[in-house]
Amino acid sequence: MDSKYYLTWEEYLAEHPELEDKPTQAIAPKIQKYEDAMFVFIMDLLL
Amino acid sequence: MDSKYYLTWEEYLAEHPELEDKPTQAIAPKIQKYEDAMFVFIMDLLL
Amino acid sequence: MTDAVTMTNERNQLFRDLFSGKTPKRVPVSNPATQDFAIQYAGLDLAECQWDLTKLEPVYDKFCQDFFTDTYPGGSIRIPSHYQLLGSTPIVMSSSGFMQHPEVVGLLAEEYDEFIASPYDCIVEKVLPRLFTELNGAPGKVAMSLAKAMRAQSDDLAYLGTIRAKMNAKYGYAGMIGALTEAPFDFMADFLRSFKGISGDVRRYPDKVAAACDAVLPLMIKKGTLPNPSMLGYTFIPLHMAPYLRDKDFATLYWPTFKKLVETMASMGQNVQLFVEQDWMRYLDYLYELPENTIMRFEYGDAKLVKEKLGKKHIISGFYPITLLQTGTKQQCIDKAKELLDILAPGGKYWFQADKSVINFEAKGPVAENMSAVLEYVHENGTY
Amino acid sequence: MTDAVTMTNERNQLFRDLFSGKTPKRVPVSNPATQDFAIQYAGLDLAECQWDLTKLEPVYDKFCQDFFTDTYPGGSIRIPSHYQLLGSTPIVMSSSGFMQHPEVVGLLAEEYDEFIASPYDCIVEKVLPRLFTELNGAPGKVAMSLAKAMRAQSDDLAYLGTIRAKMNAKYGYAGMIGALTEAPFDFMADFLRSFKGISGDVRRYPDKVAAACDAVLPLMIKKGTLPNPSMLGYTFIPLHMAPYLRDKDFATLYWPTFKKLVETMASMGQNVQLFVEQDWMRYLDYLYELPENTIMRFEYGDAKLVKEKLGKKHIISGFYPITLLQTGTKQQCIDKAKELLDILAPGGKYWFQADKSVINFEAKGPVAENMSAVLEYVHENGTY
Repeated sequence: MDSKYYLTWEEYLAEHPELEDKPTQAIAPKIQKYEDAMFVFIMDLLL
Repeated sequence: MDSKYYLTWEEYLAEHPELEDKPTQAIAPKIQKYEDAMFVFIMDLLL
Repeated sequence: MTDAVTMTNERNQLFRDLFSGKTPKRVPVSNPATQDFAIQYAGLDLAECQWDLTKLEPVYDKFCQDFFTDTYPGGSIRIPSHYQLLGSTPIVMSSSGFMQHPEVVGLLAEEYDEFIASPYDCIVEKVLPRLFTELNGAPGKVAMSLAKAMRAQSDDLAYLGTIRAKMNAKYGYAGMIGALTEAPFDFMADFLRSFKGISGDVRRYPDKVAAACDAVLPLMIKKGTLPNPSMLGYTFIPLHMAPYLRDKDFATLYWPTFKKLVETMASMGQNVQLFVEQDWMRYLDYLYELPENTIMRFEYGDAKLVKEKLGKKHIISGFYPITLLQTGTKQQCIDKAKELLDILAPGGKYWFQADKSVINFEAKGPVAENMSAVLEYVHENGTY
Repeated sequence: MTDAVTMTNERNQLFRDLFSGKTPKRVPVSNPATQDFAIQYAGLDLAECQWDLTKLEPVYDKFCQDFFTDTYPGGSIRIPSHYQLLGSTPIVMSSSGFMQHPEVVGLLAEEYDEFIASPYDCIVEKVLPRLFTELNGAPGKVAMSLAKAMRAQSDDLAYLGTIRAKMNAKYGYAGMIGALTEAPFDFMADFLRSFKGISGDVRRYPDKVAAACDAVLPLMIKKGTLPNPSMLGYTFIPLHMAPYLRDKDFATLYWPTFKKLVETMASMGQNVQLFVEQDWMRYLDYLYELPENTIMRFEYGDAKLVKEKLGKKHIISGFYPITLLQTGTKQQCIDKAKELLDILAPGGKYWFQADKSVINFEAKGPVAENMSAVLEYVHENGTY
């Protein structure tokens, strides 16, 4: 899915170099969780 | 607190006449809860 | 192990068997009535209970106590709070407290190209501000409305989830989880172009309709994907527009992306339950092409023909006419259940559900009594 | 009743007595160490545990097991996820995993008039987009960032709340709740004008500073208000800037709105706990004017003088120097606790807390052992 309103973790990380020295294995699932929650929330509005 | 970004229930209800035939005693606390939660969230960002 | 845990395990096994094509111990049964029915049945105010969810636990307890079902009878529910916070126009609460879906146009015909280029961007930038008044205005207000609404929905779903967990623990229901998505064509019709709009588009610019369905397919796949696919989860896809299309439009515009959607879900190990709304009898050969063990809950049509054509490959459900619960005697209602059991149960691959949801309850009407009798009958007579 | 419930009841009574000006059965004790300390003490990675909160339950369990305290040692915590989702510049995680507050300017000097006219509007429209990069951009992105962040924080707080409830149930802590707010002048300094900025403003346009403090007072009152005021709740107000002001600037710019804030809280039946940071000895006569039983936790200063001047009217706390836990022997640490008990406990109105929070833990250092000894000592020797 190619959208400026939805980033995969890899896309997000590329835009956030400040996270490079951080525990990305703990951060990735959390960032992705809310990205996906937002997507589901919005799509549910149209279903 | 006079702000276009924070409405009391009375102000909200005045802007939402569609709620007049609805159970406002159940709606008011819920609308107010999220208005207050938003306020607290934003202010916590500056504390 | 408590009795309820034992029952949950048994019921989980019924559905594991059903979904994997084995004949289960007995026909699994789902109560067709919804939360709306349950609230009225408890004698409470429909609108009030949907706003004040703390009233719902005794509502569900009575509902679960009085009507047999193998699955939690909560269903997928539209909760009013977040719609209100967004200024929703496509989903609104009627004065009697039902959540209704008026005809809306979220996407203009001249926006097709933009939509096709990037459907999610277009949804965020054009469709949502058009359909939800609070998402159209000063950026700060829009942001706060979205944030409040998302938080409210999250809280509401969490609260309903705790009620569900309590009822599952008390009544031993199967531990089902579901994700909701739509056929790309239906998605384009329902909130974006409207019934009337898409009907015109099919004639005027079928290529754009086809391209839009292609473009939105990845979103529909993503939306229908369960976080952890399991034998007890399924993707629920209600089907709307096909019966209103000409055969050739169905073949070129509806079917290709819908088929890809179901095939993709199946290839990811996700069960799929189609709610085959209206009459699809002229499309049975298409449905046959869908992956093995696709669950198909039918509204109208010929149950015998469906069993014959699809019943060996797919899991059949539905057909039980809920209008009969309103108009028939208890014996007539049971006879109908027997008739469907006789047609659909042989050989397995059958799940007892009704043709649609029961949302209305009249205190003086026969629905509750008839429905209870039918659910008990199928429970007791569905053993293989 | 379980032992833990009995302990909770006893501890609740300690604080009910303390907050209402009665002498409790013994001096209540709060562990000065924080979640940061607890994570390091458990040998886990600080940054990782703040992102993955599921790691925290055993962390807290060990923390609660090893250090005596009457109140849950969670404290108010800055969780990184929502700051990250907002692109926060005023609160960032350091490479060692501590949440830090770099100097920022959220409000420009030329925006004072706009702020004074409507502080909350100005915060939403000017301050937030300046301080949080994800709140500055296309409206759709801003809205989604705010929504995700608010949802993430809500989920995180709910999760920490379940850990807290478990620890309270297991260790029988007092059932305290708190709300956080600031003195209007501190609020203007901390995230809006910065230390340097406000210091210049005090000289250049004191009238605007005073007007801004007046304007923001209602927000500070609202922010500090607990949903349900109770004898076990308090509004926590950390005080920052006063020691850096000249007496006359304190009198005209800091004190009036701060005093109104505390008086308003008290008049609403809310307990107030001030964290009197740095050295306020030259302001003791001002502090004396605050409502009876205002809780004042001091960082530096003369404990004897404070007890003498304020100790009959107000509740005194703090003063215990956490640096001693690092540099002293166990006996020296205990002696210091004894010294403060001897000064501050007589006549009641004393709560044992340290002069600041312990956030760092060195595995080879003496802090954990000294802190444990001090907390035990006060627990055992604080009986009235």
